Amino acid sequence: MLEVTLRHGFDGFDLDLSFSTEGGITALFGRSGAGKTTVINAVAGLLRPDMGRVVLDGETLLDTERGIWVPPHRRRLGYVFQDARLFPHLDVRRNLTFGARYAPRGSRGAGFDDVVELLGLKPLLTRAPATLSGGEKQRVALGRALLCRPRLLLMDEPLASLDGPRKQEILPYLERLRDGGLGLPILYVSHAVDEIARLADRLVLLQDGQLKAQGALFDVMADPAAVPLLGVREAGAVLEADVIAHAEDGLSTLAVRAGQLELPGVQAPIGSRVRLRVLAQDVILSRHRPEGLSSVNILAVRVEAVHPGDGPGAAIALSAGGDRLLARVTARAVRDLDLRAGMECYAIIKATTVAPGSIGR
Amino acid sequence: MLEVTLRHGFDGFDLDLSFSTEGGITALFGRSGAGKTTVINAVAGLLRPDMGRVVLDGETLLDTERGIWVPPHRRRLGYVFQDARLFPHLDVRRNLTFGARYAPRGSRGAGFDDVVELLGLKPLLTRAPATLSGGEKQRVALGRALLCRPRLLLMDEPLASLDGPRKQEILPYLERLRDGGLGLPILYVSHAVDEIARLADRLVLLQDGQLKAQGALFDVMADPAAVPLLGVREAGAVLEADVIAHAEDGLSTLAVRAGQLELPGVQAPIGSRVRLRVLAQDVILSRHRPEGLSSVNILAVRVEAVHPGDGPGAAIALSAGGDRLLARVTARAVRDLDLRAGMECYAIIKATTVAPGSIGR
Amino acid sequence: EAPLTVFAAASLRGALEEIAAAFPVPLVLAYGGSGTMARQVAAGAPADVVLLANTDWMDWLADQGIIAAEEAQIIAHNHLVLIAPRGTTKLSHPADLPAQLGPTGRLAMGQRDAVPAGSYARDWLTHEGLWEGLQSKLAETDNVRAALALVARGDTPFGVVYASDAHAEADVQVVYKVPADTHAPITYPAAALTPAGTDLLAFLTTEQAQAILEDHGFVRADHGS
Amino acid sequence: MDLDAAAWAALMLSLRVASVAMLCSLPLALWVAWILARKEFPGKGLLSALVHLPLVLPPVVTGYLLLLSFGRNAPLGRLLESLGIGLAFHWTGAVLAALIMGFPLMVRAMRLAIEAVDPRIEAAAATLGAPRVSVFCRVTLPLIFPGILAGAVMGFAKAMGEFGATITFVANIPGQTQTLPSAIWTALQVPGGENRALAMAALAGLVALAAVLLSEALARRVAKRISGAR
Amino acid sequence: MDLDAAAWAALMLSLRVASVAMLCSLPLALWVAWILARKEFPGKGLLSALVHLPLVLPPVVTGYLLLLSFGRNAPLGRLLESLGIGLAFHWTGAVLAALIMGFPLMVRAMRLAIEAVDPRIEAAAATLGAPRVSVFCRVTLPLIFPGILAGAVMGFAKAMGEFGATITFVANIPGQTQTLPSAIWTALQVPGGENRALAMAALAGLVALAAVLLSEALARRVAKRISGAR
Ligand SMILES: Nc1ncnc2c1ncn2[C@@H]1O[C@H](COP(=O)(O)OP(=O)(O)OP(=O)(O)O)[C@@H](O)[C@H]1O
Ligand SMILES: Nc1ncnc2c1ncn2[C@@H]1O[C@H](COP(=O)(O)OP(=O)(O)OP(=O)(O)O)[C@@H](O)[C@H]1O
Ligand code: MOO
Ligand SMILES: [Mg+2]
Ligand SMILES: [Mg+2]
Repeated sequence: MLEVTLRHGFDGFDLDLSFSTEGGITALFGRSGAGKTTVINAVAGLLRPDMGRVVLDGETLLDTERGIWVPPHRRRLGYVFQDARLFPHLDVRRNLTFGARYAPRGSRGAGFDDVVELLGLKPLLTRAPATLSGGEKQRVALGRALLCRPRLLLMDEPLASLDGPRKQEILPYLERLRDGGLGLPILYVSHAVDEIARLADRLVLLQDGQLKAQGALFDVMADPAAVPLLGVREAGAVLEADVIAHAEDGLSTLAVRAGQLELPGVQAPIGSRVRLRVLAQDVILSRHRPEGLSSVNILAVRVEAVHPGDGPGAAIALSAGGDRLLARVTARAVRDLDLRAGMECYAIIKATTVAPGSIGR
Repeated sequence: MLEVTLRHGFDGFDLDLSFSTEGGITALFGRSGAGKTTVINAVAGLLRPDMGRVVLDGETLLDTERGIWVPPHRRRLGYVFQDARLFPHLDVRRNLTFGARYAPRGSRGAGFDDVVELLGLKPLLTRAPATLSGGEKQRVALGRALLCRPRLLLMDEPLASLDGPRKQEILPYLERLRDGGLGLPILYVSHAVDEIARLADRLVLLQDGQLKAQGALFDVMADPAAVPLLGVREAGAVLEADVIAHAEDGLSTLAVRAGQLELPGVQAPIGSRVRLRVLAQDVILSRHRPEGLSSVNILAVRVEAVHPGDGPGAAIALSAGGDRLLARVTARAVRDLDLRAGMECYAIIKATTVAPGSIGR
Repeated sequence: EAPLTVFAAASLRGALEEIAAAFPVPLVLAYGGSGTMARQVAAGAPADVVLLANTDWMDWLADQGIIAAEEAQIIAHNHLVLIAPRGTTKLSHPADLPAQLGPTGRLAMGQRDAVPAGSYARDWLTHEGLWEGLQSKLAETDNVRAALALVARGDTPFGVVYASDAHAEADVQVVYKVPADTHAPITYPAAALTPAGTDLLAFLTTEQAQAILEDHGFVRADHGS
Repeated sequence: MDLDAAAWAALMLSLRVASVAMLCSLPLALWVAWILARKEFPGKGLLSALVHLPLVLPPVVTGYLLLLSFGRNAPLGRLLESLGIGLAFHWTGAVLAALIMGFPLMVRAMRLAIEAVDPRIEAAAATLGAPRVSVFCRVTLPLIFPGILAGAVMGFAKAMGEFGATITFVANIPGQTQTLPSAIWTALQVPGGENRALAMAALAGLVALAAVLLSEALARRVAKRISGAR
Repeated sequence: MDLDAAAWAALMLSLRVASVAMLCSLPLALWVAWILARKEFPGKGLLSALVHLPLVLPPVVTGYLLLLSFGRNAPLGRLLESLGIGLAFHWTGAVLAALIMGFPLMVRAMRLAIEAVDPRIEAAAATLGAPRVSVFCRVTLPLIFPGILAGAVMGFAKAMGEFGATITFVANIPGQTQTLPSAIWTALQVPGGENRALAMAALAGLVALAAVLLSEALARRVAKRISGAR
């Protein structure tokens, strides 16, 4: 649906990458200065790259070779800027409704009241942007982009200055936008791996302006090569699981491809499918099925690849009956256990490695 | 060391609070629009409140009753703004060194090279602020405030747009500032509970301009009344623990007052003291010591208070040999287990409830 | 020898340049409107001699006590003429003027109240009974030279100026000489403001200077009109 | 005050000339200001210098050049005359003179205001679907309102005070082209006319005072709306 | 070009007058602009109107009022004269006239620039320990540089072109107080003097062109530094 190829040079920084998405939510992840905003700006038409091609739903928005450049206002993209960029001379209501009149007749999209309700903007409608708090500004910017009825949402760290509860309200809404009748695709920049793990369908990893990995979220998150990019502490595979049962003691039983897991605090109803995030550092490997650990979650896995890291640890790619897992172990453990690709072993997963934010869909 | 009493009215928003700190890092926490920036602005002297008193280290910076108001430039506070507010006409180096000349002779503080190194600013020194990425701007703003040799740091969501690895580099530095010879006190606004749990010594909770709780981090985090303010999913006690042993299988043994816990992934050396964050939703209560759960962490606790929440759950304050814990259970569990203040029972703590970011100090 | 500064009405310029060349002491010639210069003289301007284009302002200077009334001396007179661009046929009678102007043509002249030449022109036109009818056909300028220029460029078909002005401009021709008795006399008074100025004042009435003035279309001082 | 019918007529004419000149030049000045603030093109410096020219030239020269261009014998003047637009010796010519003399002031004020607008705010409007013209009308224009106001006040004030170019181009015909400055000048040329001149100057000052106070009040209201103070 | 020594002398005098007038009024204009942009006080509208006054009054009136105040027979003029500061009929008086006539232009440009400065940036400087004066010098001043430049160019251009007030106040004495505009006017008084007048006007235009080009180049350099382009 969206194909992006860009090459652009700033003084001392070169962007050169190519990626594509299939709709849904595509996360752009990379360290500060990696080039995320630059990419989004080029897609929005705010930056004219030295060379590039951007195609959305078959329509070429940019092709430097063929001399095509669609101006921003005809791209119909909703852009939530990293800085809010509200119109200082308009009150909140007029900021929100600014784009409505440019939407094509009959186009569907978020309704004013819904957005105001979701983002808690009702008490702010008559306020001037200059009097809003940081988070309030960001919410208005989010609402403004949603209300212009775009065919692609560009979100540059849209939730960075929002509090936890507010995030928990907005994330499901974004999921609904993606999954609902509109199927609104989203290009989403975030530093929060848990947000990405929960939301994204595809993941594009950037480093110093270069593409380091791209693909389905499940694949990239389970890729040992991605560990240094995501951060050692944040790396970990994301799996899909079906909720099978809720027990009295608060533990729920979830089925993944390689077996069952018992996890606390799962809110989803029986029969629903959820996402689990298993941090690499919370997976312990054992060559033999551990005994006497009745309540822990153990899956039979096969080592797919051993990926030595920069530090003392190594990232191990595992396959669990088709699901992919990632484990981070010490170099010594690699030696002691003699971990090698193709080896069968057991992964002990601490039940509570499932981060709360990462149970979704 | 810092005493703050403020009363100020905006159109439709009233701030009215009073808190004090004893040095160290004081976190201001509250939802978007709670009044955090307003408080910091008043401390910095950028907002003249309707009524108020601010005393720092015995020096009165503001006293509306006695007509005292020290202008911002004589307060010597380093302010990291929510928006970076760099000087657009100065390059990064000159932004960083802007405040140096106003510091009193011989005052000690962060060194230029150290700060540049820590924040990775070397390649940016000759750049204009307009060309920086969001995270780069924030880092420069942080460096600028550090380099003015302040006697109190005011930080308004200083790490919101930084990536995980960068945060992991900066947090220990802030800890060193606090703990080092300078003992630089910090007033720190953040939405990230894990950041606060790791860094803060004191916690001030705001809601709609009112003070909801204040006190030592350990006390407030373990206060059931704070659960709705922190967010149900983020609430949880913070304990201090001593690292006793690291086992072969990656589990470490840590001693808390009421016993020992086995946790994975603890990096700190044996003998050091760390902070553990135990999410309330990851504590399970049992009236009897559970059997057959060999590897889970179980502490004998006493129920201090039962605090019904807004939703179906209840927050239970627990005392574990002097340490305080917080558990979130369903209302049904309260009835079934007949939980009451004074009751002795057992808390089952999933080993991995210790969030990675929260192991510190 | 220290030069003498002369404040002079702009319309005297051509003749004064020649007089300066003939005078033994170097002259600094500063031109301006009569009113402006009279006020400047009253305000202490460093002029040795002041030459004005009308007597009102010289009288005013006397009223102010800047000069003694009897010190003022008439150095020249002038005639009023009706001019038109070169090649225009002469006007036999002033009454033909409105018809000659046509529906859009205008009559250039100095501003009726502010510019002396304008006042004389008004007097004359009133005398001829043409004034009311010409109200909407005037082009009143801020000095008489501007009126001359309008006619020279053909912006207006006719203008009323001094004979001395018409004399200086090759692109215009006199189509009618205004009888001197139809308006107040046109006189150029001068006064010395410093002892050094009296020499120049005296020189202005010498035959040599009067001849130069006459050469430039002025009327000799002793031919009182 | 010692003001006769002629003075009042001059005041009325000046008000008319100044208002029309100000209103007519607003759009053009805005356009030129926008080009100078936002575009890079060869000859930009030249255009800017051209805009400043009426400041540099003595007003009589400007008036003289106007006469050369729009006089009855100039081709342009003849053309306009045949279209029924007489400029020389008409009050419309006074408008043109005032307009040209005030133009540099208006352009500068607006240009400074446009340069101060953050183009990223305009970019945000574009991403919301607003075509360039809409961005200009709905974002840029309101944001540069203080500059437009400043330009309008200066243009109006200058038009009220313009003398040299006006008198040279359209002459000084009482009741027709005698503006307030021309009337004041005329009064000053007559011995004893000082008081009348000063009375009329005071009148001009009062008009300016009213215009300035009005613009200050407007500007304050807009600033308050943006800063959110009530 | 057909330019004699008198014309060159007039040009030199005008350059001197314009430069001195521009430089002298800069600080005062900046101060007034700052007050008008940043302070609220009773009589602010009046001050603003007063600043606009030289725009509204016909220049000859301004010159006349100057003559009344600073003439050799006026008390103020006598006082200054006794202090060795002669204004009337001196080139310094031409400076004063040019300064007053250009003042509104300079103040407006600077005021617009100051109003566009984000006070939060200044607040940031204050929290870093900078006293008010330092904030002004190190933050505000560089940020309003385009406005100062615009004001300086307009003030200079206006000073180069000022005629009515100058000739009324300091007269038209060749070599002493005859500025370029006065010389041009004088040339226009002689039949056939048009070409000489236009040649001098062209000279004035060239000077303005140079000043404008210089200021545009400077402004572009500063803008580039701020936007980070090289
Ligand atoms: N105009 C410019 N001139 C020079 N360098 C620039 C310019 N704009 C951006 N850069 C550089 O390009 C790199 C990518 O910037 P970009 O804003 O895309 O980063 P980002 O990934 O969005 O980072 P962040 O998460 O901090 O916002 C940065 O190193 C930045 O300094
Ligand atoms: N000038 C003002 N006029 C009116 N209301 C204001 C003004 N400034 C702030 N407020 C309101 O006061 C409240 C507190 O604002 P403040 O900026 O302190 O919030 P905050 O806690 O910092 O929020 P955030 O986390 O979103 O930055 C908000 O509701 C805000 O809208
Ligand atoms: O020389 Mo005059 O004063 O224009 O008649
Ligand atoms: Mg960015
Ligand atoms: Mg805030």
